[in-house]
Amino acid sequence: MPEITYREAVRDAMVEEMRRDETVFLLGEDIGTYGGAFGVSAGMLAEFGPERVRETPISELGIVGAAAGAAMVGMKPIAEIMFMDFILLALEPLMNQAAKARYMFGGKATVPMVVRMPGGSGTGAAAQHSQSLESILMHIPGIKVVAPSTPYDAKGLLISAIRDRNPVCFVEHKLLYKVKGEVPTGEYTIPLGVADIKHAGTDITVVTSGIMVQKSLAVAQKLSQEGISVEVVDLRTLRPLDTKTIIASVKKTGKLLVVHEAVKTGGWAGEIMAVVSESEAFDHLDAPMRRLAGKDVPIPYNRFLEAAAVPQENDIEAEIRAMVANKY
Amino acid sequence: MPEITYREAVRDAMVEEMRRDETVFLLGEDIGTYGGAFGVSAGMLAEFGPERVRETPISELGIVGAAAGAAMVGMKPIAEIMFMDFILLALEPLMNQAAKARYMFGGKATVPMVVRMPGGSGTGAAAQHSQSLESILMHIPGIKVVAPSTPYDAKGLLISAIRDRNPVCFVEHKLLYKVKGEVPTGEYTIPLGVADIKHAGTDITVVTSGIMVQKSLAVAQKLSQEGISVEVVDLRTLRPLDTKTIIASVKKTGKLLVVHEAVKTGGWAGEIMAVVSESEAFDHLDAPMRRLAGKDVPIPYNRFLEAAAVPQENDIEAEIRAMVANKY
Amino acid sequence: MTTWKKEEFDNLETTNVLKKSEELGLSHEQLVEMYRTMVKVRLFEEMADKQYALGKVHGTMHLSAGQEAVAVGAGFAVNKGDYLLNHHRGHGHFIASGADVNKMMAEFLGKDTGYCRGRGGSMHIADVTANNLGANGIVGGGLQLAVGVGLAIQMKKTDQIVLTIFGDGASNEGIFHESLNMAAIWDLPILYLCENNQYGMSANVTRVSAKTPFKGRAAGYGIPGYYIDGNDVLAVYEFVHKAAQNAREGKGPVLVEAQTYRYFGHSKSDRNLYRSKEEIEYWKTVEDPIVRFGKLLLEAGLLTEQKIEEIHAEMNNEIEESVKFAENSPEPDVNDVMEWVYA
Amino acid sequence: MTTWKKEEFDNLETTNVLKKSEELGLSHEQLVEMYRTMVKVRLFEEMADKQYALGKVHGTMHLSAGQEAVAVGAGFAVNKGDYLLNHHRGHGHFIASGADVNKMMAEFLGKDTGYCRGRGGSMHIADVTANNLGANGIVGGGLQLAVGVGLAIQMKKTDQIVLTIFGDGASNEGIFHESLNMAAIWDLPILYLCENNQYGMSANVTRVSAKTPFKGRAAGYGIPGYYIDGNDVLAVYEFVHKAAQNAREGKGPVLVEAQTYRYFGHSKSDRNLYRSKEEIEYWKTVEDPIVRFGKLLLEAGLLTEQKIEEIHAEMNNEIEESVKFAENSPEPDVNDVMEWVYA
Ligand SMILES: Cc1ncc(C[n+]2csc(CCOP(=O)(O)OP(=O)(O)O)c2C)c(N)n1
Ligand SMILES: Cc1ncc(C[n+]2csc(CCOP(=O)(O)OP(=O)(O)O)c2C)c(N)n1
Ligand SMILES: [Mg+2]
Ligand SMILES: [Mg+2]
Repeated sequence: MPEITYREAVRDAMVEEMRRDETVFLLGEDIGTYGGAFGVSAGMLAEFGPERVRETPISELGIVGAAAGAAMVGMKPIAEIMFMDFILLALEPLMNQAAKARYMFGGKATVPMVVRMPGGSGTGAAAQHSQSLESILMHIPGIKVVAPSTPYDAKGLLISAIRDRNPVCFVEHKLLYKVKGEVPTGEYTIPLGVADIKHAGTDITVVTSGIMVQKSLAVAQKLSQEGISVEVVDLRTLRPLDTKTIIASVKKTGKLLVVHEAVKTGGWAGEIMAVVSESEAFDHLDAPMRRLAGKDVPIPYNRFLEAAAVPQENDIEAEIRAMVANKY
Repeated sequence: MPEITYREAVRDAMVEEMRRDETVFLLGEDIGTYGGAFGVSAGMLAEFGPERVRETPISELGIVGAAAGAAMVGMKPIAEIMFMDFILLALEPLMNQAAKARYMFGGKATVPMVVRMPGGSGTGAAAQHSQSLESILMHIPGIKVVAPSTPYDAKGLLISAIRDRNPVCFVEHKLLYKVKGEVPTGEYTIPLGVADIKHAGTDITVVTSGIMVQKSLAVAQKLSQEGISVEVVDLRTLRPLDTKTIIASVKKTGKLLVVHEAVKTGGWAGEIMAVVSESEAFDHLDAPMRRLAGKDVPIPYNRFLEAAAVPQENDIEAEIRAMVANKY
Repeated sequence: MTTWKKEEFDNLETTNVLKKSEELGLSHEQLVEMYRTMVKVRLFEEMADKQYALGKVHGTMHLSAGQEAVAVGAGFAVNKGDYLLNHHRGHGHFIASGADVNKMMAEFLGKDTGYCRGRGGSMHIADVTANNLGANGIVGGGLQLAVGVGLAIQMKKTDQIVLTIFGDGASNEGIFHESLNMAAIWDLPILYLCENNQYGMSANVTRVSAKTPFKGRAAGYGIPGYYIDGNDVLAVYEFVHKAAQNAREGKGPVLVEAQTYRYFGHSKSDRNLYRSKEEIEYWKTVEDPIVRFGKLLLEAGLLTEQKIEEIHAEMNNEIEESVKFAENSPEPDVNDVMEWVYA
Repeated sequence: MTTWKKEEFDNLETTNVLKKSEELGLSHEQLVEMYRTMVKVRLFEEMADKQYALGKVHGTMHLSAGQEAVAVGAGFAVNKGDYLLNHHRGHGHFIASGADVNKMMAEFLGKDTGYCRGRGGSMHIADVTANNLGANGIVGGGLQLAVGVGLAIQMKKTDQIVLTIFGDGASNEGIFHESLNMAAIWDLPILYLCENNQYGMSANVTRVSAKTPFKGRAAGYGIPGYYIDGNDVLAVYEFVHKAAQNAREGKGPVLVEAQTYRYFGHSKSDRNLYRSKEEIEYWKTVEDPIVRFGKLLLEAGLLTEQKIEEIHAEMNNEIEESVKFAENSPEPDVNDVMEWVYA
């Protein structure tokens, strides 16, 4: 299989679906000649023209609102919000319109749309361009939330997201864009709502997503050499949650660590713990469930502060060691 | 002490603070002659005039943005968002500006503002006027979130919120407006971040807030007659969380039920469970932690469906009975 | 007392329906049908109010009595396949677009036979299969969606248009700006119909909008804007039809602001403290759109007093039937509460 | 090639600084000071670019080289106590408002001595104590805050104004509309300065804004709007000063759109594919605001070639000092990462 970047995988999914289905189209800021702020849609304007690669004014509410409207009448828009932080300008159409139309209208509307958004810190872009807001999106009934961690997953999940009949938020961590991985050419899909055990293990379950999968995997590999067996569960889809896989893993290992970059308080780690607590896995816990998450601060600009604000590999390693050593 | 309604208690707090401190002012839609959609500010225009009871166009983003701007230069605005659902139009100024200004500017800005917002279901207002979105607000570092359950708390907490030097979201459940309770005339404050044990008990801890406190209390009183001793912890402030009180209560009872109206997935029940799991209380748990929350649906219009969408007293009662009987 | 600015209207007052209808290509039957529909809307609203007063409605409602000429003039001026995106005060728009009052009343009463099977209520009536994309509880909500529907039409190359109806109050939401700008740069087939009933809840339009009429704003986007008498049903028809034509021909969006007045309070919590009884009375009598149109039809000999009574009786009957239908309809099954969150 | 529409400018081109400065009440020293400040901005931006290229900056930046006349003309036209709310491309505005380049460069390099102690970076420089309420990473962010600051001024009855500077791209955000409407209905002392550098990232203003110049939008709110040559520093001074006066006298907001051009890419990821080399070259040479103003000052005998060189050397020195200051400054203490979330 050819190795391509995560960025290319996302692009390939869009390009292939646009070739296959003429109702699919892109809209967003600077997605044409510029190729999007992160170059994801580079070259697509040339292939598909300005009608299907619709460059918008800087109007996030309008972009997501337009996507919802187009979806309601049979199109399959893929909206790009340049930075996830700006989705705060567009939560109204996402949450009050797109997510609810089907329900409010008694099942008679369908809103098949995707909102792609790069999130996360690590680029020195500071507090208004570095957030991880997926916990907010997860709290919206009617919406699905996907956050792939590898190029392979990115392509397969995005194709599924585009074909899904519901509004799907597709979260891409900026630092993943350059990550390379094997990706088949041509069509394949990964079902939404199915987690992936990226590293099997027996001592502890790490439930995580996005960039933190990569960090957790590095730790898991390192620790495996010492005989510490870490199971890394990559959620891939945050809503709907693959509770089965989570529960099965925790039953097996007896320990749960949730790792996310989003700030701790009110973050989705709590949801995972709640799911475990409400399941038969709770009785299999042999230690308190723990979480490692972003500090409760806006992301600072300075590179050292920025790194200190979110979990790093050594934090994950230390936490796993402590949990495996039954320190809690 | 005189009995007044929750609505009056909120109004009294605003009126008294505006008399005391001329930097306090209101802004929002229809807050003047109309008195606000729920009549909370009735009569205030007459006393304070249109400059301090500033009636705005229907521009939620502008309202919260203006509040933040005014707060940065020494005023203490109280913005009213007519229905909590509309805060989705104004999360950008709340989260990207008000919450972060102090941090981004290296501690040099202060943003003392309050955003009041009626939330919750029960009035047949359907999916776009009935949400409980406090879990989203709780996930914002830099913001405080208050949700009083009684007239007494409402007044004391709102005075504290107005005097607080940070942006505070003040969530008022619509169904509480008519609730009456004893409230002292004149000034008193309740510190933010301090929970209140509204009903002491030993068998189970119910952590809850807002309207669900009232429902939980009714159940607790009923069950106490059967010798089931329920401790109802009213969080009052959702951020910062009074983890001490939660932990102490769970240590005492060994059982935790979290009850909220907000939809379950991604709701703040998970946060409470995470806090308990990470604390010494975890070892005192003699049953899995459970939550009772709004169903993962938009709030439906029909009254029976609407009632079915959020926890009712009988649901709370059934859940407590099951937990106390060690059914899980 | 009022913000009525007759001298600024872009329409000429309809004084002779025969002449006007000929100009507009409307048959005499159509004129009577328009009248009948206006009466239907009025009676529906009055009945809705009554149902509410009887305690049969759990929820809220926003009645459009007094604004019938806007709904009906617009409803008749667009084509059947055109899309409708309207706002919370939407009963009239639906009826004018041909909606079934039985299903509307049933929805209003929260019944399973309602348009939204009781999930939506008055504020969210929709009939997506009939290209009626729903009323909206969010002020400005339809303005967002309109852009996407316009894009879809443009890409599918059909000759449809989007009629989006919103209030004067909605014109101050940011989305008004984003929507009109996008529609203008892309020449989208959107007809922005601002139903200016002079108040957004308690806020008089002149207090919260920097400048009226709103056609000045349209000019800022380089699109046509008209300010018309929204109580003159043929004037509404004329301008909406013209604007629809413009949009349909690929010439882009148009803003039509129709001046009218709402009789009932904003919603049930409204005590009408922000306007005078005289003002309401003036509109109800001198400017009532149904009375005005009726008079013109009488003068033209297209209606008689007797025929008018018949129409009222007929429509009254239809509305009463709708209540019966709604009352006899089942409540939704509570066990289905989780249905239709996802497709 | 460009959207420059000289014939539409509301200003008369400055051709004789002596005459113009007399009209404007500017002393010769002030003129030279303006020139000096423009040079300072340019050199700061070039140095910022260099620092970035050297890998010393972790983050992003938006450079304003080419736009100095807007920053300096405006900065000199307002009073010291006035509030500033600007946008991401803000270095020039800060320098023109008298900011300390040491603290700016230190912030840019993320140091503890920076204006925001390394928390904010280039996009969030602020000096709240000096009424500089910060650049903003959110397009349109300053427009929201401006309304509240305007309200505060009005309630406190001071004679301050708010100068809010934003880009052409920001004019399409909903908040532009909400902000201008509110400022207009309440006559807030806000000066809306749109720094139209013809692109919002890669989007040419005429492609994404339905109609330009933006004064048509101002007219929609009934407020004065001007479209001026933003590379003519005295024209900027003149119109901003006039607008500030208007606002200060309680006559409400004014929109000034200053046409200019950005030399560097939007940010570091920009490969300038959306504009031609010739276009950039044209602006850098024929229209460069520093060259233009320098020439006028030379003609007027207020500067000599030698003096110009001296100014450049002096400013260069100051900027190089700022780099040294920044480099020698400590990083923030990582243990303080949780500081200043709450007051
Ligand atoms: C975003 C939002 N803000 C506020 C409201 C509350 N609200 C409902 S209708 C209304 C007034 C709307 O006025 P207008 O647009 O003129 O329509 P009208 O009710 O007069 O028909 C308000 C403030 C809302 N539903 N949505
Ligand atoms: C709400 C929001 N949307 C998008 C962006 C990304 N972005 C940053 S600057 C910019 C272009 C802004 O253009 P303009 O307002 O003309 O300012 P300029 O950069 O030209 O000075 C964009 C799209 C942002 N920071 N905030
Ligand atoms: Mg209105
Ligand atoms: Mg620009």
